[in-house]
Amino acid sequence: MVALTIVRLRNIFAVVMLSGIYSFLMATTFLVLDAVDVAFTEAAVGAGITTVLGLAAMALTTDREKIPTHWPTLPLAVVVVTGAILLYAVPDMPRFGAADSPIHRHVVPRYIDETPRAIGIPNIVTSVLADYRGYDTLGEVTVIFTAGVGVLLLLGRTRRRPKGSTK
Amino acid sequence: MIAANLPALQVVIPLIGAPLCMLLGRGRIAWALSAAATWAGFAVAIALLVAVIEHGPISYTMGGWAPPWGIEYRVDYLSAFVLLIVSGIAAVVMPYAYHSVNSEIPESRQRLFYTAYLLTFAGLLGMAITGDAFNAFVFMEISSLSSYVLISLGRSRRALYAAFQYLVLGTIGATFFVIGVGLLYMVTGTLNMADMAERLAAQADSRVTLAAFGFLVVGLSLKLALFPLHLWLPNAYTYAPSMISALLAATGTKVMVYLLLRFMFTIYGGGLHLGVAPVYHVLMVLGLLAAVTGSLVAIFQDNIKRMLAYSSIAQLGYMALGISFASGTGITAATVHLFNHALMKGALFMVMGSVMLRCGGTTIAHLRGLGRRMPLTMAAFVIAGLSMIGVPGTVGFVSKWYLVQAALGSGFWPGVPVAVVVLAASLLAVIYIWRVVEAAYFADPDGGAGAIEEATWPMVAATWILAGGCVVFGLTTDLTVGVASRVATLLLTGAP
Amino acid sequence: MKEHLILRVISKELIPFVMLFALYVQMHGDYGPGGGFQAGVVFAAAFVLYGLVFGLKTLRKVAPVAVVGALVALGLLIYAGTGVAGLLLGGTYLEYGPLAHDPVHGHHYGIMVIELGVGITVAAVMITIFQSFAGRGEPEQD
Amino acid sequence: MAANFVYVFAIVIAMIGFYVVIDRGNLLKKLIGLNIFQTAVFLIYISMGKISGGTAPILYDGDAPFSNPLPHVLILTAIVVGVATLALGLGLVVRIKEAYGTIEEDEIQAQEAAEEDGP
Repeated sequence: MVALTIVRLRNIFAVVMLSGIYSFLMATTFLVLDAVDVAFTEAAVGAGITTVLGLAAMALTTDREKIPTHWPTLPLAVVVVTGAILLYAVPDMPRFGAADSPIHRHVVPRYIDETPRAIGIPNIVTSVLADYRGYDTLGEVTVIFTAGVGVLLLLGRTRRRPKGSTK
Repeated sequence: MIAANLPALQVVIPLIGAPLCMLLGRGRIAWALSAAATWAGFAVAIALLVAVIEHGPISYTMGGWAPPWGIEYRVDYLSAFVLLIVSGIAAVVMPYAYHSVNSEIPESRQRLFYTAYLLTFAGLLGMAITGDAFNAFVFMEISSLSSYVLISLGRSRRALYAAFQYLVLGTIGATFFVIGVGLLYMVTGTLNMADMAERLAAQADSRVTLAAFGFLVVGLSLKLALFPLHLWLPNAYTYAPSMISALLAATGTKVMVYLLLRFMFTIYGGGLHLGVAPVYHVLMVLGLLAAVTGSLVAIFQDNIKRMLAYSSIAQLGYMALGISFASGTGITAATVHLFNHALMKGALFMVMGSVMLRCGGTTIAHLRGLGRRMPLTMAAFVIAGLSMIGVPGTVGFVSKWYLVQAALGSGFWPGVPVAVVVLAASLLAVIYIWRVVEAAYFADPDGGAGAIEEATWPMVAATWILAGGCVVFGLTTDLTVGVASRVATLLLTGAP
Repeated sequence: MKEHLILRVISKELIPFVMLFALYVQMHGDYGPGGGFQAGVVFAAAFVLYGLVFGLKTLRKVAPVAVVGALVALGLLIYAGTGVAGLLLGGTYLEYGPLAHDPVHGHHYGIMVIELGVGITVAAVMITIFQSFAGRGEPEQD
Repeated sequence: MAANFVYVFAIVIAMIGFYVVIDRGNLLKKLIGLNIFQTAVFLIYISMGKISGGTAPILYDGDAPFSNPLPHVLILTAIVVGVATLALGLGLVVRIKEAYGTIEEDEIQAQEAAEEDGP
């Protein structure tokens, strides 16, 4: 519902706010689905950072969207086809909530069995994140690092400090 | 100890180099640091390729967790070859970069510029070496995000818009890729590529497997700019800083081709038993269309960088074509062309960077009479250009030879018509390369600008390494074709 | 917003608690939900709040751009360096086992150190991003 | 199909987001669309990790089955990647606004076309 409204609205301020609400709803959904860590992150990132950033960017640009002049045949077609392919796959997906689908039987049981013994911490998400798949997380930090470097390059001020001065 | 950890070092060296560069890089140190990291990466890549040729595929476990629980790095012929291409081009670009970047990027930003460059490098290497599907996504984003930034640093304001378009389309591509990986994970329960391939056999008739295939192919095609999903590429390559154009044109899309090969063949085993044969037909048609339209549009470009960008689209079409035959020769052609195209496109974009440095622009008008003023640089253009056309004795010929062989090997229909179209597209390449040669050698300079001279010697030398490579590897094909044909066997039969 | 006394007083009271919560999330990631990333975000939020209430200039004094920039790189170095440490101690990259005599402790230490790296980078990047965006809005002054 | 309504729901949202990305001309709105699209994809991942009657994957006493932690980990990473992309995209939008004076796609393209015809 919220998502639909975002499509319709032309006032960017409202859109940014609504997308914050959308993230919050998503976070709640994640919570219901037992993904506590993800819910926490989505709430902090989606509803927090994204909204602040969106508002900041909006303040620097404009808050009205122009009314489109064309009828969106092609984009609509692309979207419908993409959605259809996904929907086509749904009937063959493992039943929602079933404990015997492949992802629960392969790989993961070892994480759950072994974590308390080998790593000694109770939060399995943390143990997988930081240890078993720690390399992914290194990549994740690098992505954040890249974003920082990128934003500095794009928006940072180019003040020349006199040579020899250190931080 | 170093030998045992080579696969990790390959990516970790530039990855650690990036924050170091940000911390310490003042003035020349930034350049020196990234050059050191790049060359070390190149050395590691050579060592890896040698090790693979001698001892077969290498598996390296991150954090000591055996796959599929941990993340595995897997180096076989294909990944070692791609690593060599990426790090080789990056290594050659570095000496070139020094003057080119000095003239195009304000000094206060060079520190971060090189940081971002190292990140792109690390990301490209990470994608090529990893044996984990999700890890590939993470590194894809590292390289993409940093290249969006690098492109946006071009001098014209259009670089900004080009980077934004690339960001949106690139992210859609990456998200499609994530959907595909997610669907695969759903049915196999694993993220390790080798494990996935094994377990997928039992899921061959699942609709999820099929849908995943679709999303992976479309997502990667978007990333590798397969016609008609190429819209981001011309602007991105045209307005990026010269050095970045050279690096990305030579390596960026190649790594995506690599991932496509990985997923289509290593994981899906060619996928033909899944009834995805139509995908190959579509790929063939799109490849042909790309080759023809890319070359045609290139002819009408006034800006040479843009012309080269359209030519890249055509060349990527050849690669798609090679893949679409799903035969030994076809994959050999596509793989060898990865290497060859990196050489020639790298050289061509480097020439344009030199022209940019000396003349301030890269339109046909800027090139008038340059044959006499920058003889070495323009001679490199001619050699790489001949290679682009596919003249015997150059690498371009080698690629086309195998491509035509593959086409003819697939029977009269569609083999012969495809071969004819490939040759026709080569004729189009003659036209667009000739336009440049004509302007450079047969047109009089537009008076006035008499101060134009040869680019600095590191730039010329770097350009010539690649241009020379076009000839050397055109004459001796043992290394390139040798590895490429082993890659083809590996992908088609699964045997190393 | 510099003239709103109530706002200033309340946020001054609030900020230490936000930071404390961030530290809790950072340290408690092993046991409950949370970890370096979330902690970094919350920690940065404290600075963002400070910047919003007291102005960007004051924020720059508390968190100078150069220092924050150095922290961005430092966090990633801590993480990647932990990997190298595992490598030097005879394991593979990012193997935590060799970090302590008892492998289980090694894993625990490893996770704590890398989470710290994550937290530092994330917080520093978020502050950087905020400063950059906010810095664009006001006229160049220095 | 009925049991998998979560997936259908996620797919519909994803497609709404996707539509906003490719159709809308406002660059800011494109980025928000991208965000919606990605978050919906995250929902697909998280849904597959759920086990009916399961609990969050944090070890306590008790023997309820744990929901699958691996998708959670992947999505944590993906969320971070998403926000990094968003930050960069917004940075670009701000710069585009400064350079072109507008963030509407058709106006930018019109300006570029005018440049090309001119000298």
